[in-house]
Amino acid sequence: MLEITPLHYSLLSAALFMIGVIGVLVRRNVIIIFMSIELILNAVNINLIALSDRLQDLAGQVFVVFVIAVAAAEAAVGLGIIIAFYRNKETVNIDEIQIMRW
Amino acid sequence: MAEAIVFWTLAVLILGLGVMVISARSAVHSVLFLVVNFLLVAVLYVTLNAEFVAVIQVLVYAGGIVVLYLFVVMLVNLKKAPERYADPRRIAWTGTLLAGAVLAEVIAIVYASVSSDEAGAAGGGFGADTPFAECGAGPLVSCNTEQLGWVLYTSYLIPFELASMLLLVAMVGAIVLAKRHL
Amino acid sequence: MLETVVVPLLKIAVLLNAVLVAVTFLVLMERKVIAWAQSRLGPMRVGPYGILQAIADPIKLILKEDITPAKADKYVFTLAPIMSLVPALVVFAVVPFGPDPLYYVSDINVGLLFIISVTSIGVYGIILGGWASNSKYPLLASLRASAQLISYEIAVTMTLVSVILTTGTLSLVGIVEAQREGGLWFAFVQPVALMLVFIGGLAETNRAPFDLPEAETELTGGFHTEYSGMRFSLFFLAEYANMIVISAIVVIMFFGGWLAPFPNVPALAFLGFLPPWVWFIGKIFLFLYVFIWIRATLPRYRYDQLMGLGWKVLIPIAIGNLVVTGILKVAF
Amino acid sequence: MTLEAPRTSTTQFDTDELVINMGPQHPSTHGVLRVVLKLDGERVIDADCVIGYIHRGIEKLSENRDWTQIILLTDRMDYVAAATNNLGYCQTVEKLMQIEVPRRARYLRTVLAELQRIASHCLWLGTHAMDIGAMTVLLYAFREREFVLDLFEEFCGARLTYNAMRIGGLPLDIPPGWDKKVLSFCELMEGKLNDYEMLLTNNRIWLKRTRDVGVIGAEEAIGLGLCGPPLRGSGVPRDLRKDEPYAAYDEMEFNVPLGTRGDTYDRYLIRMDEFRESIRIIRQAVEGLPEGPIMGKVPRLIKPPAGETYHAIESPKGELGYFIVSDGKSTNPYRFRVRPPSFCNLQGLKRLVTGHLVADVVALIGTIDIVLGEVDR
Amino acid sequence: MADETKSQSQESGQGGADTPPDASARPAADPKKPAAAAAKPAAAAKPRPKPKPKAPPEPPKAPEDQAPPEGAELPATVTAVQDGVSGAVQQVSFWVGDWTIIVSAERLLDVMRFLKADAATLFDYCSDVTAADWPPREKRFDVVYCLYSTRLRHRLRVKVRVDEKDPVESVTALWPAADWLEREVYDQFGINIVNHPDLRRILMPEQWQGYPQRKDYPLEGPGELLMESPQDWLRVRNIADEAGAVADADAEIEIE
Repeated sequence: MLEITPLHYSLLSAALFMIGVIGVLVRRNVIIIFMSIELILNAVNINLIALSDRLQDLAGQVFVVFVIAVAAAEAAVGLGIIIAFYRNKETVNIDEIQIMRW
Repeated sequence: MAEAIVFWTLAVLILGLGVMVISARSAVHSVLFLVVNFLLVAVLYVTLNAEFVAVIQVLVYAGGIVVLYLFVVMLVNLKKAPERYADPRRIAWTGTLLAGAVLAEVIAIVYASVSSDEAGAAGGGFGADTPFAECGAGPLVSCNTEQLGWVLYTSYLIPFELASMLLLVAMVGAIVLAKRHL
Repeated sequence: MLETVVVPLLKIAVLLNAVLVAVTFLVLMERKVIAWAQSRLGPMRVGPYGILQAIADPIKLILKEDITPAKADKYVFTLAPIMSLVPALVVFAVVPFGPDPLYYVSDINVGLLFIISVTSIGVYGIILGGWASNSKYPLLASLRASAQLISYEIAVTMTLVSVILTTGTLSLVGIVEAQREGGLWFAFVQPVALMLVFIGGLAETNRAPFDLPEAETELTGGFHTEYSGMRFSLFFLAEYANMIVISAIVVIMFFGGWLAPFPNVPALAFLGFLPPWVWFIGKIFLFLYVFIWIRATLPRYRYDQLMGLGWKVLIPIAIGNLVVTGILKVAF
Repeated sequence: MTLEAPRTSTTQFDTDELVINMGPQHPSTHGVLRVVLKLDGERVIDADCVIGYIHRGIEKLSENRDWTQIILLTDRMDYVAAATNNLGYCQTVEKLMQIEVPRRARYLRTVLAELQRIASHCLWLGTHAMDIGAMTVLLYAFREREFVLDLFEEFCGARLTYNAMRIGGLPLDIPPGWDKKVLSFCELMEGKLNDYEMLLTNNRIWLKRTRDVGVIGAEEAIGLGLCGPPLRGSGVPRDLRKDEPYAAYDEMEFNVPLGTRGDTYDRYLIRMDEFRESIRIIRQAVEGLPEGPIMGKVPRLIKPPAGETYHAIESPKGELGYFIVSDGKSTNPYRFRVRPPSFCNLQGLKRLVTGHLVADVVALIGTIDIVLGEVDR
Repeated sequence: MADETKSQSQESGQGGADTPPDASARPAADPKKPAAAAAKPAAAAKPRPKPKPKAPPEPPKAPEDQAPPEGAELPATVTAVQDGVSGAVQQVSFWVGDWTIIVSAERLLDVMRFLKADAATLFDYCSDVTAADWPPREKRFDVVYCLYSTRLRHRLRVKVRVDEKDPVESVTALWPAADWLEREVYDQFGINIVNHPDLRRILMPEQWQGYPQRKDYPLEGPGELLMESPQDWLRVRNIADEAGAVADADAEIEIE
């Protein structure tokens, strides 16, 4: 309990991951779903950083940088889609995002 | 001892805020919790000797991406959250159960891997059989900004360039999507 | 224990108090300087030449009624000014007032990045303050503010990268030391970068001519329209603390921090009779004066022109500056 | 914006419009003007002016005051240019009664009207610049306005609502030495004008904020009934001082500055030039001030014969017209109507702001130079 | 529109005056019904201790349009319109240098169109639109248009005589400037202007009863009493709201 091992980080990561998954599955607001995805990505990052520290290998940190870059790209495009969708249908309810064209 | 206190505090806060993010009624509150969550994750990175990543986490994630979220939440200024006009419990249980299953699976895998190399594990964990396990004495990756730069621009140059291309594409895509009249 | 806990805590306490006091006097200074620019006297009633106005102002702000609008989001409404002020104060943790560790709380190796990242959190205070007021003008202002801050942050960060290229370090102490060793302030090495950072700094602190988020003649005060009393004074403090931060960054990056002018010219060595922190604070106040001077002189930009300036002028110049710096760095 | 149920229409492709109320309590509406702005993002797609917040019924009140008492009411319309209002009213009644005003009184009236124009333009300049964010100009312009107010105070004892004219002439002659002070003020004002211009005219931000903002062509400006500097800014050479000379303007030499583009910057330049022209007129009038009486032959009981007339003068803000009907029986006007220049100019605001950004709205309210006391009367 | 508002004003004027505790308000309100008042001396017989309210001035009986002096030459603008729109000009008047033509309300738009377009007149600028009220007259209102030509630099006044309900064509299509001016005329006189794009009250509040510039508008009475006691004011407002006749501008603004 007092000695913190990568196992703890992994469990923390897994728990955060699960919270993210619940968010994606349960919420309807697309924006909150996107935020849940950010949580999932963060869970992964925690794992990577913890292992990078443990293994004394910078690859983990490098990957975190990439993940952040990807998250930025995802946020930009995803939010762009949300805005476009909102303009059309005035809703951000995921249940209504079913038509593929408008 | 100190490390443990920090870790447990942070872990509890991070998870608690994570729950708040997905359970907050107002989307703006969600974003707010998300920011604090990311800041705490950044603190966690600092305890793991990853200052540069921590700063990037704050700068890009908390200062950039989440602001974007906030922006969109305000733009899509809804009187009622989508949950209000649909049955909220329709898939809530399924979703939670499903996520629980995922968690169980992940934990099982973690424990399986731990027990599989329990024999060689000094501190109990991964990679005890990797060559890096022995070189943990020196703080190789503390104050690592310069090293990180080296690695990023040498071994990971192509992924780095790819990431920049990705960002460029995403930028153009976002503008195309969001701009009304091009 | 003494070294690791008590001394830094003491330093932090002293620093925080110093910053807060400096802010109150900065407000007085602003009122006085603008008054002089406008051929009037400014505050004259409280104390000799109105000096005690610096104390009267905060007392007035604190004693005023703190109103929360009925339809506001109470928690966020309270949180927003705090989120605005805290980053502005946290930044001072890495600002070196002098060469040896006594003068700074910490010298971290990513000091500059730390400052940039922490100041980027400050935007939340403005956005959330505007949103939580549940009022249209503040909302409009906060949307403006977020767009403005994010845009100018890019330009400023890009420009700072070119300075980092010159110094090769992200530590603030290291940057000043590099200027001492080079014998030349970076203002002369990177004049373009200086202009960009200063203009971007004006924009990031929402000062005239970029004070659109709080343009009182358009948006009736902007994001803090609905604020009053203590919470308003927190926003107020944050703005002025940010001014000090930007001045400090400019001084550290381009004007040799605590160094006396031309530190390696022997003829000017006598300038060293002033202690380093005096030089540093003196230079900061010089820049604060420029901030105020600009406010008294220039009209305000329009929102689209502001964004145009940021994206179409400053960012391209910043990128160009970065490329040129890189080329020169490789060539020599 | 309220979303009761998920919408299924796929026709519209637009974000919601934001309706904001600018005013009646807003620092840049120059009084209690309320502009209901419909915004798309920051762009104004529609504007509706709501006025009447300080409607005091001056027109109705005047029907129950006698002819001299009304001068006092006209002070309260355009309260930053009270003397011009007095002048317009007195001249209308003089026209109705066919009273000849002595030359000295006409000259002095010209001086007062032009001083008033300078004061009014000072206030305009200060507030206009303040709206756009140049706060120092406000203080400078008010400083110079103070000099004008001092001159008026010396002349008639009041600083804002002068009650400075009488039907048939002036109530009192100028105090000794007043003309010297006026001349030295002209001297001073010319220097200060250069100060203002140095701060604004070539200031790039000022140019950016005013060039091509609120452009209106000559035809449209005439159609909208704009008057004064906004009309001349569009290049229409209409200045009542030239076209229908009154007071002593027919004996003065001055130019009517005209704009070319019809944008906010042109209107700014025109008013800056009008400062100089006013100074020129004041100099001519003061230097050529004739001796003589200051009051014409006015019957003791002012009671114009039955009839009606419309008479307009060029106030600092534009065509200030009075339409007065006398029934010939009572000692008060039967109908007293003011054609307020601010009212007619404000009408053009909707046309000017549509398509511009929120920030331009304040610049445009500033550029048409309204006084709500006059709009609402 | 004018009728509706008037009938309401009667109802609510009474309703409002009924309820206040001091009953003295009632006699003040009664004789001042705008429609009936016409030339009645309203101030007579008022049992109130308050200072005697000013009665509307005794309106003169005859209209006040002086004929041009004998032998005076009509200006080109007047002759042009007399020739161009034959029969429309009922009368030409001249007084202290101003020419006025009086036209019939039906032909107003024709005349105005001609005045704006014809090369001899070219009245492109509408200085002012206003009105005057002569209650005893059969057609009690004079609607006055002050026109100006920025090119030929001459002025002309056009006058139309109408009764309360007679429609007056809006000239907004010819001169956008007339928009607010006509609104003011409607607001202050209750003149029935038709085909105006946006005929709302302008100076008075949307729910105001009566038309203040009419000569029979009580100088002291329901309107003033209502303003003194906000409760009554609210009550009148509610009555108007319930009648559904009020386009509540505020409601539109309140939406998020």
